[in-house]
Amino acid sequence: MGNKITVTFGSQHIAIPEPVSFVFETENEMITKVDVDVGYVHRGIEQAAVTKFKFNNVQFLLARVCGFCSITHAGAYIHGVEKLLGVETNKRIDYLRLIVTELDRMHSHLLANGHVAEVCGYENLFMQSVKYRENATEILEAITGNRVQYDYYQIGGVSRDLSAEHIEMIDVKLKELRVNVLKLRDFFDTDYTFGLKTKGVGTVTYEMAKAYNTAGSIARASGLRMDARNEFDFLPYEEVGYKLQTRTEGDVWARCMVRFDEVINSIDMCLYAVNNLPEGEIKVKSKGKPKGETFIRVEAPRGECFYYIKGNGTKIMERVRIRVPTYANIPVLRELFVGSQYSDAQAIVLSFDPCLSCTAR
Amino acid sequence: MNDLRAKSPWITHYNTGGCNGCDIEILAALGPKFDIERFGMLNRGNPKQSDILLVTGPVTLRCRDVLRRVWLEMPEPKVVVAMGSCTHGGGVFRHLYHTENGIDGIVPVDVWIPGCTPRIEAIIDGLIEGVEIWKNKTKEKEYMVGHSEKLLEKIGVLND
Amino acid sequence: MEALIVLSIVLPLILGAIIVFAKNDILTSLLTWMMLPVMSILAFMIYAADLPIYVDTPHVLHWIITLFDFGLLAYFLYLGAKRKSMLVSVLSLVQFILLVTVIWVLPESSTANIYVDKLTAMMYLLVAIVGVPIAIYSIKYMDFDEKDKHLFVGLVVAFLGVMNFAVSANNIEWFFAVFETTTLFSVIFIGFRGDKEAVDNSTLALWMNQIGGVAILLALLIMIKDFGVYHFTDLLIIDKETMSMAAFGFLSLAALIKGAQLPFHKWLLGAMVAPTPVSAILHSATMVKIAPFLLLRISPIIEGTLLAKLLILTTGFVFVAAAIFALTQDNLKRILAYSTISLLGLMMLAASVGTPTAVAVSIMLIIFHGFAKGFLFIEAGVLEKVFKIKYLQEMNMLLEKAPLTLLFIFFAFLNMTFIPFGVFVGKWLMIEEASGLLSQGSSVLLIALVAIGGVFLSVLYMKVLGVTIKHHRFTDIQVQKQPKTFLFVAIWFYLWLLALTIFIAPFAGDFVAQISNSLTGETTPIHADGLSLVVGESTLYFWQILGALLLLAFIHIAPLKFKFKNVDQMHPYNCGEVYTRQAGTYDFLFLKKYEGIANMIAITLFMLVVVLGGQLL
Amino acid sequence: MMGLLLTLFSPIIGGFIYGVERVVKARMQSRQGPPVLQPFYDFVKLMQKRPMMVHSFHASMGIMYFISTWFAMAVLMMGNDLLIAIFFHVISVLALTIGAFSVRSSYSIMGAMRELMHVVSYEPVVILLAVSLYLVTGSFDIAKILTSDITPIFSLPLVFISFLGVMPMLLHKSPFDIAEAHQEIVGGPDIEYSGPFYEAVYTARWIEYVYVYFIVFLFGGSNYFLGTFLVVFSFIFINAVDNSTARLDYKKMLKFAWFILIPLSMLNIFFVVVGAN
Repeated sequence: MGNKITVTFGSQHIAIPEPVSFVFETENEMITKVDVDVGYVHRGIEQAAVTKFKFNNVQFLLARVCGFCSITHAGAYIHGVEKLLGVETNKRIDYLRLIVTELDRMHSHLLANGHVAEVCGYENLFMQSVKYRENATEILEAITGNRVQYDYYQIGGVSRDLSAEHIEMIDVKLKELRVNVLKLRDFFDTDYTFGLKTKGVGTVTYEMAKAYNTAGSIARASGLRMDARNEFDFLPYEEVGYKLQTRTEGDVWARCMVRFDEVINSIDMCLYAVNNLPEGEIKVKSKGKPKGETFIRVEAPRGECFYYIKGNGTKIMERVRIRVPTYANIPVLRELFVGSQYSDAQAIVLSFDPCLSCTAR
Repeated sequence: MNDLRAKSPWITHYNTGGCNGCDIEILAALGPKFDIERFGMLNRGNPKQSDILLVTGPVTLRCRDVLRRVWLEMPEPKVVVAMGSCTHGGGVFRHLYHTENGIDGIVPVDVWIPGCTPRIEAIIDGLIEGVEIWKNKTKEKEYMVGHSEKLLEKIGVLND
Repeated sequence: MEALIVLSIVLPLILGAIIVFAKNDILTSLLTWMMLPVMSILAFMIYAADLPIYVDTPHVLHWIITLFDFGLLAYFLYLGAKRKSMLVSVLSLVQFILLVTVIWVLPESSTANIYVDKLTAMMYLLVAIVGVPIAIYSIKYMDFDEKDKHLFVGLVVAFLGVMNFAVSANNIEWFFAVFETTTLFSVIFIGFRGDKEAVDNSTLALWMNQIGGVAILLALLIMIKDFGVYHFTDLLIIDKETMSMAAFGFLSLAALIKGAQLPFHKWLLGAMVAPTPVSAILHSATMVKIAPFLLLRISPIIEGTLLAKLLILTTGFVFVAAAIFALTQDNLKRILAYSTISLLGLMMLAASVGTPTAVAVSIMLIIFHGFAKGFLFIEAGVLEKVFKIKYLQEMNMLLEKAPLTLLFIFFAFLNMTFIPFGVFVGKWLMIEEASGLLSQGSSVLLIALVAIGGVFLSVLYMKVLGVTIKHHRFTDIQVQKQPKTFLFVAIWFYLWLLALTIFIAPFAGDFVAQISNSLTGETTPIHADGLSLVVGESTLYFWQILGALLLLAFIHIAPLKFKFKNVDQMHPYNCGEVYTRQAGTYDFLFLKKYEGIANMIAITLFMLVVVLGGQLL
Repeated sequence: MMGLLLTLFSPIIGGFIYGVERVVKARMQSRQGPPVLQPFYDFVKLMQKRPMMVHSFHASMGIMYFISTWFAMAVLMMGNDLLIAIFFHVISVLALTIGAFSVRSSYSIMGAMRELMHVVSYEPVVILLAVSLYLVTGSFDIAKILTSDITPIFSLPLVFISFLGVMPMLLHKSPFDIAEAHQEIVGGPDIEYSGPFYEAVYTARWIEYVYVYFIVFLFGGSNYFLGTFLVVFSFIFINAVDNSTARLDYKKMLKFAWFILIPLSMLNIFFVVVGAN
């Protein structure tokens, strides 16, 4: 029929930096059908991890699965390898890893929320989000030496230590960031036009979230109490004051708000961790080759990231399998589009904070 | 005139299957702290109105033809800035079964920005370098690497 | 001169009869082609004569027409029985009774039964210049897989005579007879193809128009009871102050129905099942134009009354609503029908306002709408027959299939809304006039309705144009051959529209203003200053007219002729992908659910027109 | 004479307005922003690009958009009837939308369709504005409005407010940058233009700035200081709104224009009429 318009959204599109292709069929801008193609970023990382790299180098490859959650990917792998090798890390290492992981979450969440604002046509809010996010990246740079791809995790430890000056600086910056994030959160919470664009849009109900097995902030925004940090012991979250953040609305706005709540929780955790940093070495010795199989669940910024690794006692791992949160979220995302306006589609996609390079690997 | 022109480079960014790290930094470069609009740079997102193609990623096979099309849609004079290690021959993804080992086999590259991830200062520097090259380019038509009618037909730009 | 008038009424009827009975191709062509100069010259001579003219008719004619009336009603009764339509039968019976009553109480009158003033002469001109080419067009059109060619062409030709008769009737009883005759013709035309849909639609048209007939008869009764006169010219000289409006309420109701205003628009929409020349002839010069014509006749009487205000509200509402609902359609002919309904609303609105400028606006719209709509419908017919295109979505890439037709459609659509074409000038004058009225303290709604409806129509036309213009051919465009007759008719309309537009200032300032003067008896503040159009204090300069015309001329000729040399072609941006994709348009189907509400509002307004405006309470 | 000069220089004036706007916008977003002359650098850049087009008609419509916008500007400056100038603006919209419709690109078509929705939203308000100016000053003649003793803004505050409401629609500013919607349809009607052809569209937008702000200027009547103040005020207002709102969808825009702005204008006209009698 002549009233249909097929709209391609991606792979090269300004609203999503990653190559992903949605093909919408719209009638009067209302989406009636959608095709999703997430395979553009497939590079064959799982294959490379078991053929080309030694087990003690794989984390550098896995960090490049995704720039946003590089630390969680590398972390998950290393937690697994440490399990296989039987390495016991000390408290200081755990705390340092936690700080960096949470800082990573902060900058990822802030950018994700900013990006939602950007695709809603709220450029100013995006700029403010990016501006405040710089605090987090500056801290990361100070700790790890790089802004985005910081190969901080190493088997048995971390790559750099935190000095007293650093701690002081981090403390100041985090406090500053906390004030700013609260300000931003208030903006997202109360802004009228942003609310028009996001409230009640792309609602994932509790039942849907459960039925489609969603992960991460999408699940939590629908009231599903699930978080790998809560359920799987990979870093000492209970000690530093972790709180599970949920909401019940399940729409685009709720997802943004959940992210803000998590950012604030992360800041609190980091502040606690930085100020109560235990003494100790930053690296423990490890010996041998990984043998046996194990699985790891970690909470990436986008949700639960699941690793299965298997070693056979050689330098090369036998299996590295990754299941990432965005992949779990794509089915419900498809479901949401049908019946919503094309002008809301971008906000819906970006509110899922999709990470296609994780998804396709 | 070319000096005036150099003050207005518009950017199209295409991620050919990288890890997002570079894309994050590009977004950050647009932000208030680095603000590349100082140099008149805008992220247009539309190749038809852009001058600089900022490519990240190691070029997966799926993205290869898209990259070619996007490049073809840009009117000359144009420059290609390859950002990040992956674009330089694949980086950590070199010789994986689904990557093309960098973009220089696909489109002609003018500037390479090294690093994984490049620092924003490096990005800005690379872009400025690109602008310097772009300033001296002319309207003359450029051709793709391996340009042929057959290739054009294969990527579907001969007849739409 | 009387002879000429009689001739221009009778000649088409006779020729039509000859064509029907001779069944000869050459004769048909000859007679129809011959009509074009003959009718035009007749009309010009009548227009140039010393108007108005009263034509005295023999008394026996009166009885013939009365007899004809009864015959017609009997036929309608028969149709109602045959088609098992309760409504048709009941309405025929009601008319029958009313007509008997009317004839019972009809007083003697010495006023002439045929009255030709400038307005009538203008309608003659319109019928000759717009109507006859459509008859010519229909000869060729019927050659394409249609049956009963001679019958059809003969009916079309005869219908022009009926139309001429309708606009010259002074006696309202006669007017009723012609009104019913046009109804008869519309029934025949709409049911021409004889399939079920056609018959159903013609029955719909029948009963709807019969309501108009009932309204006229009621008006006639009241008129005779209240004033004892039943001629238009007699009504005009009655003292306005003491007049009761009941009769005019019913007359306007008849006009609203004939003018296919919501909710009676369905009969005009149903007319699209007939061969396309029917739509062309119904929409352009004849049939629906009776509606604004009738209101123009009575506008000096109803000006400024509550009836006029309610009419403004009703027609203004239809103007907006029909324009909005046209957006939801995807059949070209239906879109055109909706836009006719909408513009008829504007014409009647202007006629109801009744000031000299408003009357001029109404006349301008009748003329230019006639030309443009006739043009559009014949091109719709060409698309249907030559290119087998009916729906909007099939009109994609029309440029590659039918570039010349596209050119004509483009031009006609531009004529319907854009500066400096006639319909635009009408709209513009209406807004200016309404603003003038505003400062005297009324009609805030009037202005909003005119502004809003006009915007919707513009958007509608731009949407349709957008769909038709879509193409992606990289190579040169081949002009496909069309039958010469089609081409001649198209070029005839094109040149007339172009000439009228370039000389719009003299045309509006002299021709239209004169008619308006003669109708209202006041001086119309429109005059031509050289080729610039002056309205009160505002001027549409000739450089503006010419500039706009050049811009639009380039815009609508560019797809055919204009080529950039040495510029590379590149496929459209599609996110770097090459999906097969549909590029349709919006159909705004969600608006359809408001159609019921709009109909309800329209019915309410109709009631108000009759009850409050007609002072029945 | 003044009118002719203003018309001739309207692209340059508009370019400056756009340049200032970009700086103001950047500052509002706590950025430094481009130089004020940035639009002209863009102009020079686009001029030097290799021309590329989808097909000749599309490309020529870009140029026609520029010419007809400029012509509408000339009519506004040198003609005497505000209404006619407003209707001339529709011709430029025609050129833009027809051009955008003519390519088989969904973004372009959606942009054109949305542009039409813009027209539906702003046009009635703008016509009501012209009518209300006539009501107050007694003339559609721009020269007469600019020399009349009455200052229209004092009698037409609500009309001015509703015009402030439609200005984002006319200038494609957030919250009503629906037709452009860079993150949704990548510029909408302008998407397929490139090089010198895009330059025409880009420059036509500058002329629209002058066109729109000149209509604001009319509210000052013969008090040119007030007119200038209104222009500056509306400039700042539009930019502030642009920077503090998200983009709405076209249905919300239509509802806003139809159920808030048009009644507001009509109410004002009604009050003026009642007050006069």
